[in-house]
Amino acid sequence: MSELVSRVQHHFADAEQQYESATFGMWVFLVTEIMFFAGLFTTYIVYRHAYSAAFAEASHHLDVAFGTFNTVVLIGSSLTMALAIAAAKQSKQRSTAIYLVATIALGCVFLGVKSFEYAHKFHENLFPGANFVYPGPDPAHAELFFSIYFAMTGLHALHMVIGIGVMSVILKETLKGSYNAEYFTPVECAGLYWHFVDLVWIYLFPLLYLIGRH
Amino acid sequence: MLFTGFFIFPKSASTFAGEVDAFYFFMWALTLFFAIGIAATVIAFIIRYRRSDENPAGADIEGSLQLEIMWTAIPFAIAMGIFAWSASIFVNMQRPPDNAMEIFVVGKQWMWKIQHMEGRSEINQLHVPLGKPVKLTMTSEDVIHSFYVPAFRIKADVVPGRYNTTWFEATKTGTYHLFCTEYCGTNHSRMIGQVVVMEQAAYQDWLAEGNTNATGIGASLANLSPAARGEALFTEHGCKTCHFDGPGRVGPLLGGLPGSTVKLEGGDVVAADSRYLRESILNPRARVVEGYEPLMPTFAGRVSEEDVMSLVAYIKTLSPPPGAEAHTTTAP
Amino acid sequence: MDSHESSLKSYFLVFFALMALTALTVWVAFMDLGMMNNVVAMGIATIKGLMVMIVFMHLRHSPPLTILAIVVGIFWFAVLILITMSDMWTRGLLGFPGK
Amino acid sequence: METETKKKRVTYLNVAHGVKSWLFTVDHKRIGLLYLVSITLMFMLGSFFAVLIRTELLTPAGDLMSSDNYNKMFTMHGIVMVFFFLIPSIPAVLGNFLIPLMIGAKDLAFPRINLLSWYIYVIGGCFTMWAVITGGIDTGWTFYTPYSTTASISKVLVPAIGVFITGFSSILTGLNFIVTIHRMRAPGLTWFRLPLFVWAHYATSVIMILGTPVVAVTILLVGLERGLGLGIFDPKLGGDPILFQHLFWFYSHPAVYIMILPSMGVISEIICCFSRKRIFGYGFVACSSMAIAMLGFLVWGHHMFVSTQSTYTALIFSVLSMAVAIPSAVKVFNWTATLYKGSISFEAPMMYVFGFLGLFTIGGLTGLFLASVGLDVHVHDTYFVVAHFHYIMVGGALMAYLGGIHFWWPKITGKMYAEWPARIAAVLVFLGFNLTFYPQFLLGYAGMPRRYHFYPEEFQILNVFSTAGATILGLGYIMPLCYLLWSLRHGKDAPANPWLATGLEWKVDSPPTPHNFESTPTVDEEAYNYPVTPAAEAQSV
Ligand code: HEA
Ligand code: HEA
Ligand code: HEC
Ligand code: CUA
Ligand SMILES: [Cu+2]
Repeated sequence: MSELVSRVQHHFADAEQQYESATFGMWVFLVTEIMFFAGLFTTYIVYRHAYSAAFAEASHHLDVAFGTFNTVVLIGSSLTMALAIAAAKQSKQRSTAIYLVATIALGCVFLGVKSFEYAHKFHENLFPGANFVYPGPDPAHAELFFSIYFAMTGLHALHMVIGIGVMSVILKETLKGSYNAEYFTPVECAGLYWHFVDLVWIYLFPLLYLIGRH
Repeated sequence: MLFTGFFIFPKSASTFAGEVDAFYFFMWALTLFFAIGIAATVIAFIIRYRRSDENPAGADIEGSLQLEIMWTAIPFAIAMGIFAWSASIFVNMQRPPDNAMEIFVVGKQWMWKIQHMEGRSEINQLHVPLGKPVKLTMTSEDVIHSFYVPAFRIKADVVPGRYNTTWFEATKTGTYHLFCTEYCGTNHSRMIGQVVVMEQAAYQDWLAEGNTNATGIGASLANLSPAARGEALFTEHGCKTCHFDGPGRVGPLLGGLPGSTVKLEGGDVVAADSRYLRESILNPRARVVEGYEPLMPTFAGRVSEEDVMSLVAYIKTLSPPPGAEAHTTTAP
Repeated sequence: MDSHESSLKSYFLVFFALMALTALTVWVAFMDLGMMNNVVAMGIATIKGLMVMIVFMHLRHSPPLTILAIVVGIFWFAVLILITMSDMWTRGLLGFPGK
Repeated sequence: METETKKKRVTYLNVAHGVKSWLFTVDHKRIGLLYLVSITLMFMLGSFFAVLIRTELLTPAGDLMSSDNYNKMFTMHGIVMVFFFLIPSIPAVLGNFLIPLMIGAKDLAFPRINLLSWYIYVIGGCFTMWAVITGGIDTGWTFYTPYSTTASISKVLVPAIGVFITGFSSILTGLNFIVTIHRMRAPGLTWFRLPLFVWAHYATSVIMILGTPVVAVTILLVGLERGLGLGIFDPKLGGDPILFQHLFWFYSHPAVYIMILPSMGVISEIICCFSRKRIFGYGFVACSSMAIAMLGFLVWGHHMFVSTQSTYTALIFSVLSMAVAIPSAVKVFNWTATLYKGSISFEAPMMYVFGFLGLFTIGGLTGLFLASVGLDVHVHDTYFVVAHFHYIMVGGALMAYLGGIHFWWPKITGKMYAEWPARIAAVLVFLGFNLTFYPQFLLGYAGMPRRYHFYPEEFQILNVFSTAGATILGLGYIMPLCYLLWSLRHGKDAPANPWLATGLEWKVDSPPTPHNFESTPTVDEEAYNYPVTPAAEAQSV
């Protein structure tokens, strides 16, 4: 009981108010994230509308296999994350930790594949800028596509990196035994963030990899 | 107008000036009406209800639905009125009349380059005839600029990579300011010039003088009309090697193309406006004509914005090949 | 702990559904449906997104306020895109470049 | 007797001492003061640039500095004033200090995030200062592409990062406010019993969290384009500079309401207090804040009427801009009506309110000139626009900020400022302000473009007026700086409720204790239950 009370910060009336505030706050933060990506999606849509043929053509230079693989990996990590929260809610600290490790590992796999893809694109001179060389027709608009591709996936990857950092802290706290059935808010919030990152990818994948594939 | 020419008012020298000024005066009247009205009410209340021993506390008033409705509805009606009036002025400014003469304007850090159809070109000066609608087709070579003639009450941004249009009809001879009003770097405030409005006859004489000191724009092609320059460029850049009427032709015939619609590879249909023509020259692979191979090389970097304008002007003079409707986009 | 069991079950169900939809969206992308390709791709993504939100992110147990926040976010997302696109759609309609 | 007890009382100011106790505080009141200090410094920096601008413009020839330097002056003036002064001003200082007090909470929902947001602000500020010191930036505060991405010779990246970072400070503040207002209200404090100041901040926060991320990502894209060579807005690749403007103004128009809504909240509080009367039409004033926040997102294209945006879209933006004026009008009329049958007195905060009413009305109505498409073609990017926004931002928002600082000064510091100098300063600010900026309306219509280092001679007379006005205005700003600082040592001790105002913040002692309330208060009355008679006041304490 005293353990429980000390978890409630002084300015909250009770644990419930604290929990509700934290999760609501997290959602509001995710709304700002939606708007953050909204800017990118708008950019994408404007150019895709203007240069649809060039975009479809350029999209063929991305590898669907990698994209699909990463989608599976990321959705898998969402599952392990959800399981981690469920375990934390039941004070099962060991399985929480295991699921968190799995989530982090899957996140790293995703980033690994992504960096491999990036390296490949650099190698093929498909990174925009002075060295950009594009074999297909309409290189200018293809460069635009790759600019957007790198901006969107880069910012998504940045979110992943931050997520993995957060997750590591949560993992450390879990191992210290900080969470239990009464208090698991940080795990829950980290989970919300992680699922959101997954959600963004669910849209990025078809928008970037799957245009005009037929 | 009463104050025209007084130092706090710009000269007015176009058909728009009167309309815009009238609207402007109306808006000030409205502003003063509300500002003075509110100030007077506030002052009256302050005097009448200032704190004193007899008046230690305010009355208990919650509000009034009627008043709220009134002061929502009336300003709304006024605002919509303002919108309607200003929109009518605006739409007029957006639509050059059909009989307008065209002049090309290219902005670049930090000068205005102007090309008349009859061949004369000038820098930081724009000569125009009195009483004739003039349509400006404008673009920029580097960053965004904005073409502003206060005396005409017109302004339009000059944006790299695309065309913008504006028009005016001068009503008074004289010399007027030309400003760049979109911030464009170091000498933004010196990217200024003059608009000279001349009697029509004087304008014709001025045109006939030709380019006395051919500087800047295509010195070798001085005094040619854009269409003539375009023809020269058309030969110079070898456009003819592909766009000619004969056997072995690889590119589509261009006669009659401007203003028509083009079917593209992939099924889209686009209008062949100047934007499309510009793109066809600078980035031909962006939109490939149905039935053709994407063989045309890009001319970006090889032709300047003025060159493109000239080429387009030349293409506009080409007549459709006999027998073909509009122009042939069918492959040879 | 009944609710716990059921939520675990639903996590796995959703996971497999997401896998299936991923496969579906890749498969459909290689078919020629014309404009419908985009619609289908986005439709599938939206179904996937909703599943993630409702089940993984516990939206089904969230207070209405949270749902309101999300709706507001998505609404403004749409405002940004639609109004910007309204410019792109209507450019040049007047028949003069830049108007 | 009372001063005796006060000396021993533990307040948020004397509960701990030393630099560390300030830099690591999580007390919303202390964080508010940290903001007050840093924002004041930023205001001085911005004013310094304004002084240089106005001095340069005394003569048509650019004789004080080079064109490049002039361009940097107005850019940094704009960036500092908008992103580092006015946007955080009222929310981060007064909002931070007052919202928990007003809703009967012990702190904001996330005190540590609150502190974090101050640090983020400071880091962003440092980037900007670094940019200032190492050569400045010359893109205009609007960062228009392709100038900012390709042509500018200045270090665009550094201040862009500064603005990007500071954006998160704003986002976190907004997030904190929203959660706090939703979740931490005292029992009995229903939505329609909230002070209008809180309503205004709620609306502001909504804009902050929905708008700021978009400008953050936009600036980031500019940075990527400049730093890494991505070509997102590059016309050479078919990129669209107008798209940048859409994204920029999607935030930056609503941002002007981030600046004005909190000041409208301040006005509502002060005007009720000094006319000892409840606000006229509470519900309408509260809801109009929300209406402004919502409609404010639909009008951004009015900054782009001549930019090659399509004619149809321009017309839509124009008509929506007309609509957004209506809730502002509703507020102005309700404030005026509040005075009716009041018991009006003229303390300095009230003087600022009167100034605000007049200047905001003129500023707002000249906004309608600009929202009128046909007229905007002529006045866009001229001094008319400069005059419009200074009328609202300086004449409106800044006046209200000063009014609010005076009004809550006794609560914040526990000291009374000197009344007469404060009144004189308010009058000076009003007069100096009008002399500075009214001539700019005329200049603008006469055709003087903004961001002009050199200008044609016929514009000189009005520019001289304007510079003269700025001198008076500057004096009016330096005065409060002096007498407010003076009051810290020499001012009379402030009672809990010096103005006999309603609201929970006046029920606690001045300055408040570290945890605001001994026990969570329960609210059983409507907002602005005036009059507060001295007798009733004595009872409640
Ligand atoms: C706090 C800041 C603030 C606020 C609140 C406003 C409020 C408004 N602004 Fe302003 N504006 C700026 C800051 C602000 N603006 C800035 C910084 C710029 C320049 C940016 C740049 O380019 O650098 C700018 C530029 C700007 C432009 C672009 C000009 C141009 O570049 O060409 C336009 C155009 O529509 C505009 C319109 C409006 C309108 C309609 C309102 C309305 O919200 C005003 C509503 C208020 C009222 C109308 C007054 C009260 C009403 C009455 C007393 C009743 C009578 C009313 C009626 C009859 C309707 N503003
Ligand atoms: C909150 C916002 C804010 C505030 C408060 C101000 C305040 C002032 N501004 Fe500012 N201004 C902007 C926001 C603001 N401005 C913006 C956004 C722009 C557009 C930028 C752009 O184009 O990109 C702009 C542009 C702008 C211009 C146009 C420049 C141009 O286009 O070429 C001018 C010209 O007169 C000007 C003048 C002033 C003046 C005289 C003040 C006065 O109110 C200042 C009064 C203060 C003093 C006179 C000093 C008082 C002294 C002290 C407090 C001590 C300071 C210490 C030292 C001097 C060491 N401003
Ligand atoms: C190597 C051959 C070649 C040269 C040289 C060439 N073109 Fe083309 N052009 C083509 C081909 C092939 C097409 C059709 C495919 C396409 O649209 O890209 C075309 C299309 C065009 C079109 C669009 C026609 C339509 O019907 O929509 C225009 C306009 C045009 N060219 C102008 C020019 C100009 C101006 C030049 C010289 C500066 C030029 N071309 C040089 C081969 C060429
Ligand atoms: Cu060109 Cu300003
Ligand atoms: Cu605006």
